Amino acid sequence: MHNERINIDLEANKSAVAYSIPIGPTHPALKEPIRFSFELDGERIVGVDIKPGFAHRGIEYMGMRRNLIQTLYLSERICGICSISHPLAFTMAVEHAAGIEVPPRAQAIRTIIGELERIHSHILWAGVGAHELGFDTLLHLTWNVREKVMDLLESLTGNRVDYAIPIISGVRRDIPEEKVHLAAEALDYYKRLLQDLIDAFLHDKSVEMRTKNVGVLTYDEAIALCAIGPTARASGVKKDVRQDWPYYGFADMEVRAITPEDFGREPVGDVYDNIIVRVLEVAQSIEIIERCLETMPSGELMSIPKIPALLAALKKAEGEGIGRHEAPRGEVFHYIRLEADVEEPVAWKVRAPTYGNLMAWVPKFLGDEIADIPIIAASIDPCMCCMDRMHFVSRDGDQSTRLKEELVRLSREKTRRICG
Amino acid sequence: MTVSVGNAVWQGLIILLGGGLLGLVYKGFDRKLAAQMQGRIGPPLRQPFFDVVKLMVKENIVPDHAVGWLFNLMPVISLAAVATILFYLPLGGYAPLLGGYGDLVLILYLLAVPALAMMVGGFAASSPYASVGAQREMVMLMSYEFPLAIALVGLAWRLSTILPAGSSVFSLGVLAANPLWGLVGPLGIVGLALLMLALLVVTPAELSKIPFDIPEAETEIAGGILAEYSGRNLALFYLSDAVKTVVMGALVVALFIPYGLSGLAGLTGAAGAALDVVFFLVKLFVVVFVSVIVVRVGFARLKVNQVARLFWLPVTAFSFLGLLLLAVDRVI
Amino acid sequence: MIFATLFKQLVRRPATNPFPVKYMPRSVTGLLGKVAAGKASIHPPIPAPVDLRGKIAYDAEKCIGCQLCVRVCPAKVIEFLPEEKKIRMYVARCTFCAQCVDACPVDALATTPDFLLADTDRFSENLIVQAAPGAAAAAAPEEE
Amino acid sequence: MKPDELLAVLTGRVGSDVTHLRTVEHRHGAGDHPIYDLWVEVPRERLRDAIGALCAAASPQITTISGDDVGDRITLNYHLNVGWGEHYSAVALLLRTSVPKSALSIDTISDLIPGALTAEREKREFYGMTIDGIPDDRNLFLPEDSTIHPWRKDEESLRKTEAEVKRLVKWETRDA
Repeated sequence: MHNERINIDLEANKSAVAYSIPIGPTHPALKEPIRFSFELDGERIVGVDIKPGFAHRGIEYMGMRRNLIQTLYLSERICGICSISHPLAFTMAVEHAAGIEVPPRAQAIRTIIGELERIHSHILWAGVGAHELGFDTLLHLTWNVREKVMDLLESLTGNRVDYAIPIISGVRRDIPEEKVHLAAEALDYYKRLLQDLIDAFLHDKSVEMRTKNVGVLTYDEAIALCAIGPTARASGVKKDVRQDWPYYGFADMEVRAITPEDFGREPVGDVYDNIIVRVLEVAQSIEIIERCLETMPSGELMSIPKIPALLAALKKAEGEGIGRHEAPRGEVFHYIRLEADVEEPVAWKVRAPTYGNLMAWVPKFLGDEIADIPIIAASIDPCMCCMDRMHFVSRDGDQSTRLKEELVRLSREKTRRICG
Repeated sequence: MTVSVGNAVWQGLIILLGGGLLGLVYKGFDRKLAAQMQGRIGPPLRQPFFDVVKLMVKENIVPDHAVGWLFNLMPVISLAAVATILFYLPLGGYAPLLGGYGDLVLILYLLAVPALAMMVGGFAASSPYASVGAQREMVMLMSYEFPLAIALVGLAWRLSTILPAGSSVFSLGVLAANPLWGLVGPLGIVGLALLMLALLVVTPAELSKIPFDIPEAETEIAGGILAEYSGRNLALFYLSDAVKTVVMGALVVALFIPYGLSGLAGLTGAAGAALDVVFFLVKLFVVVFVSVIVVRVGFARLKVNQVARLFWLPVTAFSFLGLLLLAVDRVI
Repeated sequence: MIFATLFKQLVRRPATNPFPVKYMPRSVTGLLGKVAAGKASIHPPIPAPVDLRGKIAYDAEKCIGCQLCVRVCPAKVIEFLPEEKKIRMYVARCTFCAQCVDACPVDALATTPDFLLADTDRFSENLIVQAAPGAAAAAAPEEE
Repeated sequence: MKPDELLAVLTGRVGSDVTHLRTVEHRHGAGDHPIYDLWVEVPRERLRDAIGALCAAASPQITTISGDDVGDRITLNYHLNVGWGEHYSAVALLLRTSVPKSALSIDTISDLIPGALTAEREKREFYGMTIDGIPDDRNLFLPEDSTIHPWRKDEESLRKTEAEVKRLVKWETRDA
């Protein structure tokens, strides 16, 4: 299982290094703070150290001080892009812990919104990837077509991000008949667009030049380092929660993990394979949503429709549960423990996809060039704010206040100096 | 040709100012059209002027570890070098101001100076990003200079075989006055087309524009060479980039499409000259549009080894082939 | 081929919505003054869908002061005023989940499609939802 | 892989030290097929054996390690995804072990599953525990020089932070 390229002990190969270059915590290639220290030999990367933690906000800690309904919306704010994935996993964990059933129609609606989010997330990723390659035109064109699914989500849920749709025991809004045609229209739009996406990303010479055999994660490495989501699937690892452990609407349909083989390419695990998987998953999501819309069961939306009753039931609940959801970036995992007569969760652990793919970055970077750093960093579709959730500014509250005052004083002095 | 010193200074100032203005206007078009092609509105056409003014009033920061005098000197050298080329460029029907004092080889040297200046400035900044950028600029320079030199020398050599001995074939004025398209056979025309293609490919590299913007590569090395530059210094680099765009465009126009409309329209005097100047601007715009704007929105950034390979193999091969065809054309 | 798309884009309208104006005006406050005086116009925003979750509307008449909304609000937007048994909402902190609307047993709260809420003051009149303007003036701590 | 088979794999190596807590069956959609959670507990000395047995039988994916401060002990839950790859083939396994606060240490499993390193480093810094044999014992998320252990419920230095947060919340209302 072990491969010589997997080098956990990064300190060991620092000796023969020409120079090092820091990328982050803030850098134009990174949309969110993380620090990479690259050891370079010319343009070639021979070592990498990753230091996350700059976006820690203490969400689990905050969650343990709020009741479960408040925590639900807190979980939604773990990440703005997968803003349905965390609530879905969270509600699943709570429902499993408290033994609450979810009506079939609510399950279907959760599935639909989750898959719509996958479409928008993958298109967003494609744009970011293009930007990292210096191909801003594709960024603007892809983000333009992404508006369609954002508009659809807005009209279905009421919000463009942070949809606030799932609630423990069901969903908050129905998809009525008059809105189904909106969804159908948007899906048709994306079906027509799919070939353009394939042409622009998979058949474009300059994209191919920059992505083939760049950022390779082999099959064995992907398994050993527990890579998840499209990152793992690009290496040919058929891992997909919707397939292995089908939940909600996926239980009734046979979702297959998409690998580059579906595009007729032997999986290499490079950035090009990542693009293949994500583009094909857009097509897969369209199919899933259509299927859900066709076979949407009728019935109620929440098994406990009254909020006071729900709060009471949650307060009484005692138990532990896990929730899993295949987010666009990979599996989201929530563990929760509830105690009777306590409104807050007693223990809450969130595992976001980037956390799982953190280790996979190392072999992807090694041996490639500086020019490949942005696209490799982007290839796992990282989301630091998902991964980092806990932060303590200072051991001493007073110290941090002084620090702030110091900064204000310095900047004022500088302004005076410039203005003369 | 006798030009009084006073006159020369006046004309020189006009050319400098005109070149700078034109450069910024073309930059404005570049941003606007690129935005339009990307489905955006883009900044107003006068945005580059705002940018220069803004940068001029901003603080000029020199990093603590930088070699101060080198760091501050390089933007000036860069702008001075490209501005000097302006004096060697034929504008419409006008002969270049300094046509008698230098030739194509000098232009070739002057064109390399801004890149060298940026390189030295990058190393002087002593930041890892700037150093990586400077190394990349070095590789770029070595890659595109060769096909560029072949194209320019090839043209001059072919002209020397046609004009009477003793003509200054390396003078841009002479080259522009005797367009080769009509003077060579069919094979020669194919050769010329290949040389023109090579020059058009070199243009975005010379200007460090996508797909060849690797020394600056915003997403990779955060602006590279320019990472540490700010305020006035950055404004000077910005201006020299703008002027260089005009210079490269005008070079292509002078070498390959130096034709005027005044003869065709039967206009003489001031009207004819004005028509030629306008036509020159149109030609300049077309060249910049084709070789810079469209290319920059239509490609992803290449890697440094890919750039080197591109210029050393296909582009050099193209220019050699062009040269060969010109030679064969002379023999038959 | 991407170039075909690019050239088509050259003649197409840009996708960007030019709201409120296409380019930055020379003076923002000047423009806003002109718009208020009816001398200039701005491009309208894209129409919002009907059931957009925007600013919350509050009907104090119906409110029974049960504090259920205070309990479920994730952002602690809602302040309970014990003397009047009514609530006050600080919209600047609102996350627009509308859970309070779902929780309200007497339908005193409702969502509106009003989303243009940018302001320089978190406590400006537009960003505080409470019983009625008259009551607000009485409750405001002006004597401080 | 079915939960019974998975349990058999574990008992096969670890024997009677494995406590089967429960098997949970969830039915989603039309309810035709169940999906399973398996919850088991092993003593901390046998954790490596249990993980080793799983590695020999399948390629387990370690999802994360969650922890729970329950007074004088810390419960560690190793969340594993076993048997992935086919339709309905995976079981969400929760492997529980517990560590007393008096001897807060556990053996690393990152030599068996290299992907566990992130989770182990996180537990190390957030609970202040020792992971024996961990190849990289630097802080991952917390600052390099941090000595507080935020997930410990007996962490005194967090009281101040909490008071500060309360003060901020109060300050935020207009009348304050």
